[in-house]
Order: sequence, then structure tokens, then C-alpha cells
Amino acid sequence: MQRVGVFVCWCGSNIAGTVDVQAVSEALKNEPGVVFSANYQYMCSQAGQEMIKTAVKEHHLTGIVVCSCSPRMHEATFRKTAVAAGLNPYMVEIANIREQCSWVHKDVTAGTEKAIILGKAAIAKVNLNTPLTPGESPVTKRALVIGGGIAGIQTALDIADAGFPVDVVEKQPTIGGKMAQLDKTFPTLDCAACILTPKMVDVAQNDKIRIFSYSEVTDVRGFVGNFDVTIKKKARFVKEDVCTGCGACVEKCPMKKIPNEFNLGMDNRHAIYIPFAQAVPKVATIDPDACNMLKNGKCGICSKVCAAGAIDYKQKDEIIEETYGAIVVATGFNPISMEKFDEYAYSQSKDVITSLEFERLTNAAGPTAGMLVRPSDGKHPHTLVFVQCVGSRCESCAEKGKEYCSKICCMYTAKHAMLTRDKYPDTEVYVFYVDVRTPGKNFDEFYRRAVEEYGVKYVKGMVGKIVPEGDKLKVQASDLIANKQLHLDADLVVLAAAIEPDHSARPLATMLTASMDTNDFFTEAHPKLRPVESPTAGVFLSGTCQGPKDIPETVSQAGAAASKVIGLLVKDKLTGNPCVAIANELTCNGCSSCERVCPYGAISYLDKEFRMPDRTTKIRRVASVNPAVCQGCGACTVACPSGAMDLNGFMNNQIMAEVDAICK
Amino acid sequence: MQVTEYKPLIVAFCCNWCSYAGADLAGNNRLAYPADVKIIRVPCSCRVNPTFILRAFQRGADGVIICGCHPGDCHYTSGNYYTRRRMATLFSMLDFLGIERERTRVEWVSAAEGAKFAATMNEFAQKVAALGENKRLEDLRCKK
Amino acid sequence: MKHNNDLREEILRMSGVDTAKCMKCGKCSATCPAYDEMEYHPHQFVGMVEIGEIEPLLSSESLYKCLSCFACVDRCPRGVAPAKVVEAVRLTAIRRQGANHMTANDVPLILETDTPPQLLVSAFRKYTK
Amino acid sequence: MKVRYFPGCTLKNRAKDLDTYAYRSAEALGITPEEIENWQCCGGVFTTARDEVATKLASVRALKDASDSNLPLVTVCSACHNVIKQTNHAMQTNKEFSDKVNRYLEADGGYNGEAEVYHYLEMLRDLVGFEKVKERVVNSLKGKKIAAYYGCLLLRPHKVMRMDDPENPTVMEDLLRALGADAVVYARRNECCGGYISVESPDAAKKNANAILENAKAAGAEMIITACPLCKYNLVKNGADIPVVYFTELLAEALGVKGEPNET
Repeated sequence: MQRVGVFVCWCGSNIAGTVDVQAVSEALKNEPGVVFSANYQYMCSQAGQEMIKTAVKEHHLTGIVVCSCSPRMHEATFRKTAVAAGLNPYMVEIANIREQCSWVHKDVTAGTEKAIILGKAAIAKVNLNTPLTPGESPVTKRALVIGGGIAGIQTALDIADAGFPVDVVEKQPTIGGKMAQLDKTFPTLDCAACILTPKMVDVAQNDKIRIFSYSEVTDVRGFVGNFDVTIKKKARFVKEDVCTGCGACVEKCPMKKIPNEFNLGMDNRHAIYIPFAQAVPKVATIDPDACNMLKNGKCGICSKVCAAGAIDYKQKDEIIEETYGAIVVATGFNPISMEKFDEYAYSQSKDVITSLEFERLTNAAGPTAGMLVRPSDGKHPHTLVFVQCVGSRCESCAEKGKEYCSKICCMYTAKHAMLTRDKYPDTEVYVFYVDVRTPGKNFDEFYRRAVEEYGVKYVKGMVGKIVPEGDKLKVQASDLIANKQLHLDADLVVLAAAIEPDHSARPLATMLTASMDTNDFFTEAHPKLRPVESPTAGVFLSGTCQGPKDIPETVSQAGAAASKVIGLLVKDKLTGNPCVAIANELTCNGCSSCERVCPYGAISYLDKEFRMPDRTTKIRRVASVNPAVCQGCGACTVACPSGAMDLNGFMNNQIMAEVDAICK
Repeated sequence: MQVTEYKPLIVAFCCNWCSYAGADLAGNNRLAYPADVKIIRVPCSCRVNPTFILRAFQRGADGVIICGCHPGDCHYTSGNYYTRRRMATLFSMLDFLGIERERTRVEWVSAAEGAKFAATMNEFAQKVAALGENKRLEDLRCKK
Repeated sequence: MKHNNDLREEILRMSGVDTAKCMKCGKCSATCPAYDEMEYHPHQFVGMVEIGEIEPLLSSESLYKCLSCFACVDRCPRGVAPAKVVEAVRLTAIRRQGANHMTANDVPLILETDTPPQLLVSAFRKYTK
Repeated sequence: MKVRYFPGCTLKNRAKDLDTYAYRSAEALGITPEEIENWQCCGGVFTTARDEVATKLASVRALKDASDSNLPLVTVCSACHNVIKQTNHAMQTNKEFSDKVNRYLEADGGYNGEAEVYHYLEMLRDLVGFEKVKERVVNSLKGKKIAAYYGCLLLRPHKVMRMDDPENPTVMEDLLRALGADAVVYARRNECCGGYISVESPDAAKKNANAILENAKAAGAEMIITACPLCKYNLVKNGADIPVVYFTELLAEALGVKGEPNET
């Protein structure tokens, strides 16, 4: 039995509003082991913590129960308080009377009653707590960045800058990501390539960074400090270290009608290709689905023309296994498919395009060398209609689109509209919007310039239907301010498609055991206070894999993720979690049940000598847990038929005591 | 005559990584559910020993629910699969002993599913309340 | 302005629509094929019911112009179903007045040899009690 | 295989073609439509108000008949299909409504939306299969440019109808291709023709019908097919200068079972 102190927090009115905190601290006063009980406005404040420290000293407390917010919020805070007061940090238990009581119940009587019961359960548990000391584990001083867009690039550069080796895994043949496809960037209108490509070169030239392009992560094992990762480097049928990127093979390749992914299918590439001029690594890749040599052995021209001898038709996928101390996810986004939005006739007319296609269409390195023309007939468009919120802000049950705001569309649409009017003053440009959202430095000023200086016609309302007829797109829309239905004959329609996380993110999250929200964005450890960390230790988040972001936000988050990684990698040892399994050698019968369910291989068996009651000795096979490897899930405790396995911090008798306290 | 409304006693075991966080999110979003539900935090749903559940019923719990990460999303990669199999066996045994199926449940609630957590608890509490008090396994020897 | 909360509740109940879900994008009115015939347009039906301003709708001819083609229902990004709101207001008008918008006496005036019965049946169902 | 068949009011007089050719084609494809005895008019439109009961009873009777005979219920007219499917959905999802209906009907065993409802086009796609239709074609429509007109009732509301993508439907185009024709895709194929409003505002109906016809012709259509008698009426009445026929007539022609024309 401990000498327990109970500390009930009001959390201002957050708890005290629905729970009678005075009654709770009174009621808990008489629980077994309790020698001190008090309540205070903000237990987590300096004064609140002082109150705990003083009570520990004055009342010689050995256990602390704090009835407050979720342990996910302040357990660490109160453990530090305990240490400061001279106690073992694991002698603290939290009763969650905010998130799981005062915030979800409206009735004060019921709320108070429940808070008391939760307090009793925590007291029952803390009475059985024992001081725990965490073990230590080494840190592999190397980081993995998954995704080679601007988020991954920035994170890798920042980590490498601190002196740690970094590997970047990119599934495309080149790094660069979405930003490499953009023309200009808002609100400064600097050219995306001009600011991105030097960074790509920096990555290539940094001797701390290795790029695995055309590669995928296929397996992740281990835990913070020591992740064992398997990377599949797909065969590109070109020797990366030999290829000079001269492009002779590309010119001579006879298969030249393959839709070019980099230009979103608006022009063609060859079966052997380099995605774009500034690609990193600048090496050719053979598309095995298009290459005649790989399909039926007939051709081989690229091999003949390659002066460097880089072509290797027999190349196989390569499997790389490497250990990393930290992993950064930077898997990025894609625009959603427009398939379910055919009221906008995307599938029926080539002149209805998405905003990303518009980027390529106006990019000097794009399929039209930057000439804004209609994809259908190459004519110059005079009337352009931009439609915002296509698939964003849809109700979840609307069965198409996404519930969230995609955040970047308002600004890039303003950019597109402005640039069009700037370059082609003979055009009429309409933007149909639901709301124009411009919270950002110089963002609203930018949008207003589009309207006031460039004469872009912003219309409050949505487009309802687009009918391609003849060489026109008949746009039917509403103007809610004028209370009119508008009928426009447009030449080009641009849809601001919602963005969604890349489809590779979901299987990756499973491998990393990192959690995702219902939209497949990665979840942060705390939405406000730990925005670049995933709840899984050692896994960090960079860029749009965490939520819609523009480039400046992505770059800031990438830097933040890098600093978290650096903070981890500078440590030589990591303090582990002492809540690991322990085997009672006296009752263990060596049956291996626990070993079979352990996902980490943390359990091994020792042959140990025991002295028997009759003073003879006997060698018995008993389980032994490696505390550095055990992650503390507790699967073994249930699998053990003799009850020899238990889990520190969540002992059988502790949980049973909680059950008893609740069921009275 | 004054009629006091019957209040069931429900024990919810929540895994630390998904469901406990989901319950916290329900709180952050102020999504109400009955105060009859009392949550016990466990590292993983696979930490829940069948004896905890038996003990709860013996001591008069009217319903027990175990919440874990969605299949494939377990923080410990495979813990929830053990839970699923163990509980399927346990619940059918409990059913045989007279603890109705509606009194026991395994539910997957992710850290992002605050709304699902509240909805699940509301629905479960309603079902348990409809069954009335659990007398079947209430064993006085377990009570002080 | 007279706000009629009871009537608002009744219309929401009949239609099963939650007008508070509307984000005022106007896609319903953008897609409406009967827009030009209407004095009040689909987005106004939703908006006016939401604030309880229902009387002007009840006496408007717009009630009888909606085609029930459900384009607004399927295209609404928020799942609001404006056509169901229009129908609930129309039924309220017809039930309340006890007066039908169309009577059997009107039939000979519109009847032609090739008029499909479906047309008359639908019109009667929409316009009468 | 057998199906229960609900023809509807208009198919017995003004739209005999839709009915007759549906029968003949079904039989040619190995389907036996059994007409429900004493069927009553569906009412033409589904009243969306949740408290409307009386206007939906005729549909429930037809549904109950199909459910009792354990056969799918097939309809051809777009309007009947819409009303019956929506009624069935309401019986499945709106407890208050289904309770009221069941109390009123006092039918044996009650009815809670067990029947499976197919439009004739869905029957061709899901029960027969367009591959099989293609095999049975004797008069291929090769070279004919035909536009399918869906209108509103066949596809919407999508959450209930679940027939096809409401914005980019393909079921009629797939049928046309199976019959050997060139399917003309045009954007207004799922826009309303003006429907029953042609009683109230004939000009509005004319405007809608013309826009649809112009759009189909601009896309190269030489003929339009439809599943709805009211659509056909509106398109023809408002000056269609290309033929507008029921899809069943075209199907019967391709299958070689058109036979003698109807007298109307």
C-alpha cells in the first residue's frame, strides 16, 4: 500500500463546470492509502505542480493520483513533477476526468459520480505501482525520407546539413514531385523550376544524401532508433552509375506514342525516357510495358546508340536493407479523379482540364512550350472559366469529393487567372467561387490584384453543368449576388480539383504503424503542440501527407520535421519505455506460447538452474524478455497459460484493481 | 411511487494508441455519451485478459466493450488480431453461460474517430440498458 | 420580418432535409433547368426555409415550376436536397389551402390526342391534394 | 428465367411500343415477364414528403407481389421505375413510413423492402448480360449513329436508384454498342426534358427539349432512344426532326422480333 496524494484539477471551468471538484476530492479522501486530497484551478500550472511537490514532502507521499485531462496530454508533465519531488516517475496515475468525463457529460451529478469512480480506479492502481527504470537502446545515426518532393527534399537537406546521412526514397524516376510540374508559384510569381531545381541539384551533390529513385519502401520493422527498412529499387533497365543522361537513346527510340505522365498525358514520351530536362538523377528509364525489346526481344536500338553502354535489359529489381534511427514521411498528394464529376464534362471534352493540367499547359517546358491553347484544336482560347471547389468541401455522404477544404485552390486559381489576363489581354476570365479563402502573407492582396488590376471576373456561385457543343463549352452557372443563372460560351474550362493524399500512403502507414485520419492524411502526435511528429515514436511528418498545404508551409514543416529528426539522432542512447513484459521464472513452464505471439521477437528462452524445495537443483527452460526490444503490447500476458507473463505499468493485479474499483 | 431509471454499468477497455485517443477526441469535440461508460486504458486491446472481463461481470458489470485499432492499423502490428480471435471464443463461452451477446462487443475505433467512439458507446449503452441488469455471473464472493 | 419556426420545423420534418448543411454555393440554382420560370430559385428555397421566411414561398408560383428532376439533389456538394424542400413547401401550400393548383376541369383544356396518361397522373399528383 | 413485370398506365395505351417490344425482346433473350395481376398506376411521381403514405401504396402492392413470388420486379417506364424504387427504399429505410403502410395494407407477413427492383436496362445488363444480347443480334445496327437520352427519372436520385453513374451513365450506350450501333455521347443526355411541367409551362418544356435535341444533333446523332413515354412525348411534340424511339423498339428490331407494328 502506498501513501497516496490525490490532486483534482478544475481545468478552469473545463472540468469544474460539469464535475463538482470539491466533492470529488472529499470523496477520494477516504480511499485506501490516501493520506492527502486537494483540488486546484490548474494542476498543470507552476503553482499546481508546486502544490504536488510540497504535498509529497509534507505528507511523505509515495504515490500520486492526478484527476485531470487525458494522460495523453499531461502524464509526462506530472511524471516530471514526481521526479522533481524525489519520486519515481512511474508512481503517478492519471484519472481522465476531462476528455472522458466533464466534456462528454452534461449532468453534474452523473459527471461527479463518474469522476469519483475514475479517481478510485486510479487510486486502486497506484497502490500497486512499483518504481520502474527505463532501459536504454542505441540510435542508428541515419535517417530515411520517404518521398522526394519539395517536402522530402527540404527535410533531407536540413538533416544532411546537421551532418547525418539521409536516404531519400522516391517512387518516380526523378525527385521533384508536384512542384516540378508547376509553372509559377503564388503570391510572388517566381518560377517553380527556378527555385526547386537548384535544391534538387543540392540533394544530388550532397555526399550525406543517397537518392533511391524509382524505388519503394516494402517493409518496415523495429522501432525508434532502429528501424529495419526494406527498399525495392525497381529495375529501370539502365545502369544508373553509367548513364550520362545524354538522351541519345530517347531520340532514337521508335516507341514514341506513350502518354507522358509528367505532362499529365497531354503529350507523348518514348518507351525509354527522362521525365524532364532537370531530372535528378538525370538518367534514362525504360518503361517495361512499352519497350519492344523487353516485351518481345525485338529492337535493342537504345543499347546500340548508348555510347556509355548503360542499357541493361536483364536488370532485376534490387532489394536494399538498411537500418535507420528515424523515418520522415513525405508522400505528398494528388488531385482527385474527375470521373465522378462529369456534370463538368471532363471525360467528354479535352478543353475541360484540371488546374494541374493548366500548369503544364502554361509551363514553358510543357507540351505547348508555354503557349496557352485549347488541347482539342490548338486554338487560342478567348473565354476561360475557372471552377473552384471541385470535390472539396463535399459532405461525407455526398459520395463524391472530400469533406475538407483543399486550401491551395483559391490562391492558384487567382494566380492562373491573373497570369492569363497578363499574358493574353484579349481573354475574358471568369472565376466561379463558393468562398475565396486567402489567409496568408500577401495572399488577399494578391487575389484583389487579380480582380482590380487584371480584371478577372469573380462570380459568387457555382457552375452546375457544362455542355460541350460545337467548339464551345456551354457553361451554366449561378451568380448568387445578381440572383441570376448565367449562360456562358467558354473556350476552356479549368477545374480546381480537390487534393488527396497519395495512394501509397495507406499501405505505408500500416507498415509504420502510424495512424491516419478518415481521409488518409497522417495523424499528428498532437494537432497543435506536436504537429510534425506521428504518434509512433521515430516517425515524422513532412508536407501534404499530413494535410493540405502550400509550398511555404510545406517547407517550414519540412524544416521542423528535420529538426525533430536531428534532435533524435544526436542522442547516443534512447531512454526506452519501462512498461515492458516481465516473466516470472518461478511459474514459467517454458511452453513458448508467449514467444509465438510476440510481434518483436523479444522473448527468448534460458536454461536456468533452480533450487527445488527438496534442496535438489533442476535445470528448467524459462522465458526471458529483452527489455530493449519489447514494446509493451501485452499480447504475451494473455497468451501465457500459467500467468507467468506480466506487463510493467499495466500489471494483471493493477488492471484487476481498476475493474474492481469501477464495478462496485 | 418514484421510479429510478435503471443505469447500466459498462466497462470499456481502450487501447492507448487508437481507441483511447478516439475517446479523447470525442471529448475534444464534446460528443456526449452516457456516464455509465467507464474507460480503462490498456496499451493494446490484446492486453485484455479474459479474466478481466469475467471479473467485471462477476462484480456486476452489465456490459463490457473492448476497443482497438482497425485491423491492419495496430500500433503493435498484430495485437488486435489476437483480440479478435480471443474475444470471439470468450464471447461465445459467455453466451453459453448466459451472458447475452449484446453485453459484449469488440469495436475498432481509430484515433480520428471521435464521432464513432461516441456513437458506439451510445448504441452499446442503449442495447445493454434494454437487457437490464446482469445477474447471471454476479458472484457475491467477489464483492467485499 | 415574420419568422415562422413551427412551419420551418414542419417543412424540415416532411422533407427530411437539414437546411443548415447548405454552404451557399448556388450549385442547385446553377443546375436547375426550370430556373428561368421561377421567382424564387432552389438556393432561395433552402435559404428562406432556413431562416423561417416561408410565407412568400407558399404563395409563389415557383412551387409549381420545379420539375422534380433531382439535378439539384444529386449535384449538391453538401447533400442538402433542395428539391425535397420545394416539394415540402408545395405540399404545405396545397394541404393548407385545401385548394388544388389544378382541377379535373382543367384537363380538357390541355388534353391532346397524344397526351400520355403519365403526364396527367404526374401533374395531378404534384398539383393536387 | 422468370421476372415479375410492372408495365404502368401509359404502356397500355400511348406507349404500347415500349411495352410490346419489351415483351418480345425479353422472350427472345430467354426471360419470361409475368405481368402482375391487377397492378395499379404508380402515380407518375414519387412524393418525397416523408409523411405521404396513400400515394405510395400502389407501388408497395406491386413490390409485395414480387417479393411473395420470389422474383425480381422489372419495370420499363422510367417514371414507374423511379416511383417503385424510391418507394422500396423508403420501405427499407423509413421505419415510421413502413409501419404506417403495413398497418394500412394488412398484408400477410408485412412488407419491408425485400423485393429486388430492376429497370429493364438493368435487367439486360445484370441479369442477361450485354455479351448475350450481342450474340442474339440478327439485324445489326452497324453504322447508325444513335444517342441515348436518359432524362432525369432513370438516374436520380442516385443514392436510391443506384442504376449507373448519374453524371456519366453508360448502360444505354453499352446496349447500343451491343446492338452494333455507334453510341453518340452528349452532355445533355441526363438533363430533364421538362417533364410534367409541359402542362403548366409548355414554353419551358419546349426550351429544355430543344436544348437536348440540339445537343444530340450537334454530337452527330441521327436518332434518339429513350425509356420514358413522357420524354418521348416532349421531344416529339417540341419538334424533334430526327426519330425518337423507345429503346425496346430498337432492341426488338436488332433481335429480329419486331413483328407487326402496334396500332396507335
